Amino acid sequence: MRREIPLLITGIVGAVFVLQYFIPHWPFSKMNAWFSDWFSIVAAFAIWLGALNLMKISLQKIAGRKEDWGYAIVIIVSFLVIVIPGFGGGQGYREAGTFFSWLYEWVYTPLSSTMFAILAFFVASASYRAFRARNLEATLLLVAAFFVMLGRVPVGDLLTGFMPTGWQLSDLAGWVMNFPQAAGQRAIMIGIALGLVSTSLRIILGIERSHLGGE
Amino acid sequence: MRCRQPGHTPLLLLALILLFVSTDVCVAQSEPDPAGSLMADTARVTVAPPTSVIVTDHKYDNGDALELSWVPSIDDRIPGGKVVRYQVYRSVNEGEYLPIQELLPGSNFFLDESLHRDSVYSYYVTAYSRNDSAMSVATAPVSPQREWLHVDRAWLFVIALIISLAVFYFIRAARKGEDLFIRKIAGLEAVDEAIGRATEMGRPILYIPGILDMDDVQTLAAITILGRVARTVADYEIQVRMPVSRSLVMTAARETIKTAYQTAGRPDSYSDDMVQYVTDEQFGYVAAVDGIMVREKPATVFLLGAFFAESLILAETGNSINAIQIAGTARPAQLPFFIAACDFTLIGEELFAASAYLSGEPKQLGSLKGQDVGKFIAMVVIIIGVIAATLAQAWEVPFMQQVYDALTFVFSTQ
Amino acid sequence: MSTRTWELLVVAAVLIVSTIVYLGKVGGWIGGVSFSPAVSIIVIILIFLSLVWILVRTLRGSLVDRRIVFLFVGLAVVLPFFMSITQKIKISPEVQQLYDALEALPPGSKVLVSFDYDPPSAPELQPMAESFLRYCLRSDLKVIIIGLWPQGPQQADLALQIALEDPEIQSKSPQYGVDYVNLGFQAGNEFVIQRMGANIESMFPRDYFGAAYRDLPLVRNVKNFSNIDYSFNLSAGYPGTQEWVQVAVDRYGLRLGGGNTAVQAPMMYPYLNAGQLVGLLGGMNGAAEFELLTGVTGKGTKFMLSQSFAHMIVIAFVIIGNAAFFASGRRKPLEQGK
Amino acid sequence: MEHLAVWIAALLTLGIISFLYKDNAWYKLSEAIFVGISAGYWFVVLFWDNVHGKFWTGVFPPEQYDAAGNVITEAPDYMLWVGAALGILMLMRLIPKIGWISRWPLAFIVGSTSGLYLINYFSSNMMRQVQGTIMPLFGMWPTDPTTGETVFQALPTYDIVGNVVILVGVFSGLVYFFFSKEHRGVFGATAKVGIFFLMVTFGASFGYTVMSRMSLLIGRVDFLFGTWLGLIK
Repeated sequence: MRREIPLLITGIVGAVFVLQYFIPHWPFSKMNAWFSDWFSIVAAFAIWLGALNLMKISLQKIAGRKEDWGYAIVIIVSFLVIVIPGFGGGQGYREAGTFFSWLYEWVYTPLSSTMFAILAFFVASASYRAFRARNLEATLLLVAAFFVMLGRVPVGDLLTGFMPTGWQLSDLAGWVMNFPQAAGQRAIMIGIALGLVSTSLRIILGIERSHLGGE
Repeated sequence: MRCRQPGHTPLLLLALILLFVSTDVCVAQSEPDPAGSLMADTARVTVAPPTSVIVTDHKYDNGDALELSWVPSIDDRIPGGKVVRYQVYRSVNEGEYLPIQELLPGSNFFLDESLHRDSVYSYYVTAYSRNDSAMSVATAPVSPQREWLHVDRAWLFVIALIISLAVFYFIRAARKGEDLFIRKIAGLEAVDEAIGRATEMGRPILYIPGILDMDDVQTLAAITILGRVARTVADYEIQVRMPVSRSLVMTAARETIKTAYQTAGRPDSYSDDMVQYVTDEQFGYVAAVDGIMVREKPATVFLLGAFFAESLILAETGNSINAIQIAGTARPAQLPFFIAACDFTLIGEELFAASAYLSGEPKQLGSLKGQDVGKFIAMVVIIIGVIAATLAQAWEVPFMQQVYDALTFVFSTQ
Repeated sequence: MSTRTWELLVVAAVLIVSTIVYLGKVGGWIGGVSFSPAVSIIVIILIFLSLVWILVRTLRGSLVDRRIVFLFVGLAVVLPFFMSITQKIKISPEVQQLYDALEALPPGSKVLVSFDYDPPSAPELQPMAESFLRYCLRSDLKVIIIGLWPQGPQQADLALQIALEDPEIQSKSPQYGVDYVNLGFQAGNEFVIQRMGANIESMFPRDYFGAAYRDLPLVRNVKNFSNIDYSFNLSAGYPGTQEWVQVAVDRYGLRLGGGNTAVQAPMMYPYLNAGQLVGLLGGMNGAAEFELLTGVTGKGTKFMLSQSFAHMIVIAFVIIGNAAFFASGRRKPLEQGK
Repeated sequence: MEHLAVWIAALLTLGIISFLYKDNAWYKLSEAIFVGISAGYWFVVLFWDNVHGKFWTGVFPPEQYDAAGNVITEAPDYMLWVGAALGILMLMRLIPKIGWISRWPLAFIVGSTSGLYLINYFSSNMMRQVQGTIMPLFGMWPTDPTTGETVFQALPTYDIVGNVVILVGVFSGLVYFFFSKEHRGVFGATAKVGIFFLMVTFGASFGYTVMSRMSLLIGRVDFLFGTWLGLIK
């Protein structure tokens, strides 16, 4: 039973959600909205599991004096530092001027922006070490990348200023984006849609059940 | 003001005048007309009313919408004409008419939603100039209807059904023992090898299921592949490390690995600590995973699921610690980095095929055949469609025009 | 001295220098730095020469440490900030299309702007947001702001502040609630879009500041997408332009222009080709082009020089890496040098 | 406070950047702060937005009055209880004995996701894109709005070549993804063309990603040298 009930739930719910697209009649018309509400509520409940897990692991590290246990203290402290004003502040917890919004603006934002920004360095390092014209495929990848990188900044047109209009780097970059690039995207999109249909069908039919613990 | 509305005329007229006055004030506030206010022009700018106001049921809904359409006032046929706005009035159950919607000049359509199918509604539309207005004839009372089937989507249903039936058919055929050929997918052939390498080196395997939640199918695919990988891993004595960024994914992954270990007959080797929640925040998560990579130096890294910007950091860091990396995602923007920095990459559809392929079970492989039927349909339709469209448009072949129109209609989704 | 001592010294030096500069900024005795054209050219030549040195080293068979690559990227981005060089920006068709569609709107048209990004993507999208809002308010278009990302409305507020500083807009003194509103964030991703298609108020009963929807004159009569004349979506991922296209455009026929991070932009071209998108601003470049079209230069244009340099550096490294790869007989893997 | 804020932001920024040199204490500290703060941030935001904002106010709607003082409180939405029930079942994991019950909400989410995505992607990514690829290669007969006549308008060569490229690209790309046939002979050659197109796509994505990442770095540099140190004019 422990195995059958979840499979049954998955199958029935999946089929209903496929059908709702074709049935405008109540209650099918409401399914989409309900699901979005339910999912966000479940996710909000589930984050308790995650947060407790994070605390547990950090506490274990501290208790066992494992490597870098000091940082585990920092994790717990910073978690509490934002959670306490977050809950203590009531509904207006993130209005301008609150400590929560201060933390958001001056701690959270710079940290997440910088994490994003150091990608720039990794991109360059990857270009130097990994992007090799090993074969025709890789060469095409690099050539397309060149067109786009040069064509999308003013320098590109500076380099090809002598070419007639329509044949400058920015035009070529535009052509690559609009045609071969778009064609590739489209093939990938169609493939993904079909892969999704088949994966979803396998899940709904209960053939694919490893997410619920295998056969 | 001309009023052709039967019954309740005096009351209605009063109500209308009041409404007109109040809405006019409101308009004057919200849309100051510099020309008008400067000239203090009192000359009446008369307008013709909108005509042919028709109300019809909005098709294929739960009986809560009506469509109203009309021919714009003849003073609104040219841009910058005399009409400054339209106002839609509605009466519920033959009650009084109330203004419900203001529209820009040039409008000829209004969709009225959130209605009740037990009530009857009638409408009229008034055109306003700067200081005059003219109302249309009111429509007959109508109730919205609700339908059981979305007929416009019938073709989508049919095509989805054909592909689904193909999937069923091949799954059945496989069950009956028919031999189905599936070509080799390099990235998946390498999974066992990659796990073997970790065993030899005595280092852990790192499994990253992307950063989206369980409501993304790429994550589902990653979790199903995890099921296969965990089965193999359970047979060897290697450590699996799986930091995740969503609590639901943590739950699902634990469940998956646990069962894999049970099936392999070593439930004792399983521990909840294999899967660990870090944070929902994208880069907080990446920072932590990077730390794990640098400090624990896993021999094999799986990056399967929905990835965004972090793909590059993860793949580069994995590369720098010389791990074997098998990556896969359906997000085209992240694929170049996986292709450059990982040993094997599953592109788009291959990610979804992976769990079926790895299972090696005939019925799972059958579903891949079904997918191919879908691709075949797409290819045939595209070729026929383009030929038909080209012949029809360039050389005026009527039959081809019909084919072209038919295909465009069948594949339209609105 | 050991490496560790050196490292600590560098950290101390960085902290001391920045403290001095900071005090200088606060005290007003250190202002902005700007290179003269001659210095700029010398700097460029020096960078070029050191790249040649790296090329030679790599050709000899050892890759330089990745930290040197990092250093070059840093320089390529930082130095142009201090250079005074102007460059000519060319308008691409997808930006032109977006602008044309916007320009064709009569005054008073309602424009829905969805802010679907957070601070990390702000460098790319904030310049677009600023110039888009500036254009709308200057042209008397009514702006309705929403956000599908929790931090979106905050970003919108920042962009609005910049736009409202524009003298031409100040002379019109636009009013909140009449000329623009910020309806805030709503959780639920594409489901929010779907429900907005039926009824916007049901998704956004109150605005960002807590006022009731029906009390806002601008939106009081806006029921759903059929009352929106144009929409613009600033997107950094999921949910974003793809979801707006799939739901709002495909199901409700909304007219949509996209402002995307450069990473997202390539995925939008199929939609652009199929007519599901009116136009597209892609990345910083798209922002700079849009600024040129609207005639007000902002951050997009200002950052473009760094952008050009950074691209050149990446291309240089791809070329160096590949030159070495071919010189070493293509197959032989290169060793990481130290 | 203003000064402290800018300094904290700057030091954390530098801490993350220092990872480029090597893993170090400054980075680890910034990382730990980031993990704690971001986990806490989402913990709080999800509670207020979803549990409170969605569930609580949906089930117990606060009283509201319109301008005239009439009660316009919305009716409670009882369906939201289902979500809460699923959420509570999820939390059963915390009690090991009945932890298995958390599979039910999981099954529910997996099922609904599969069903929903099946149809959404099928319509937008398969149907609509196939339809978008069906186009006349050489030109159209648009109706002249003034005369009502149709005149053949040939496309410029640029677009004709482009259209052919799209057709070939989509077709061969799909061939590449075919699973039931070995990539040999003509089929293999077509698949090869397909992978060429995919590579051009990835190359373009790579170019755009470089663009994007550099922009973000520029944003941080603007903060460090502009907002913090005030060196940028």
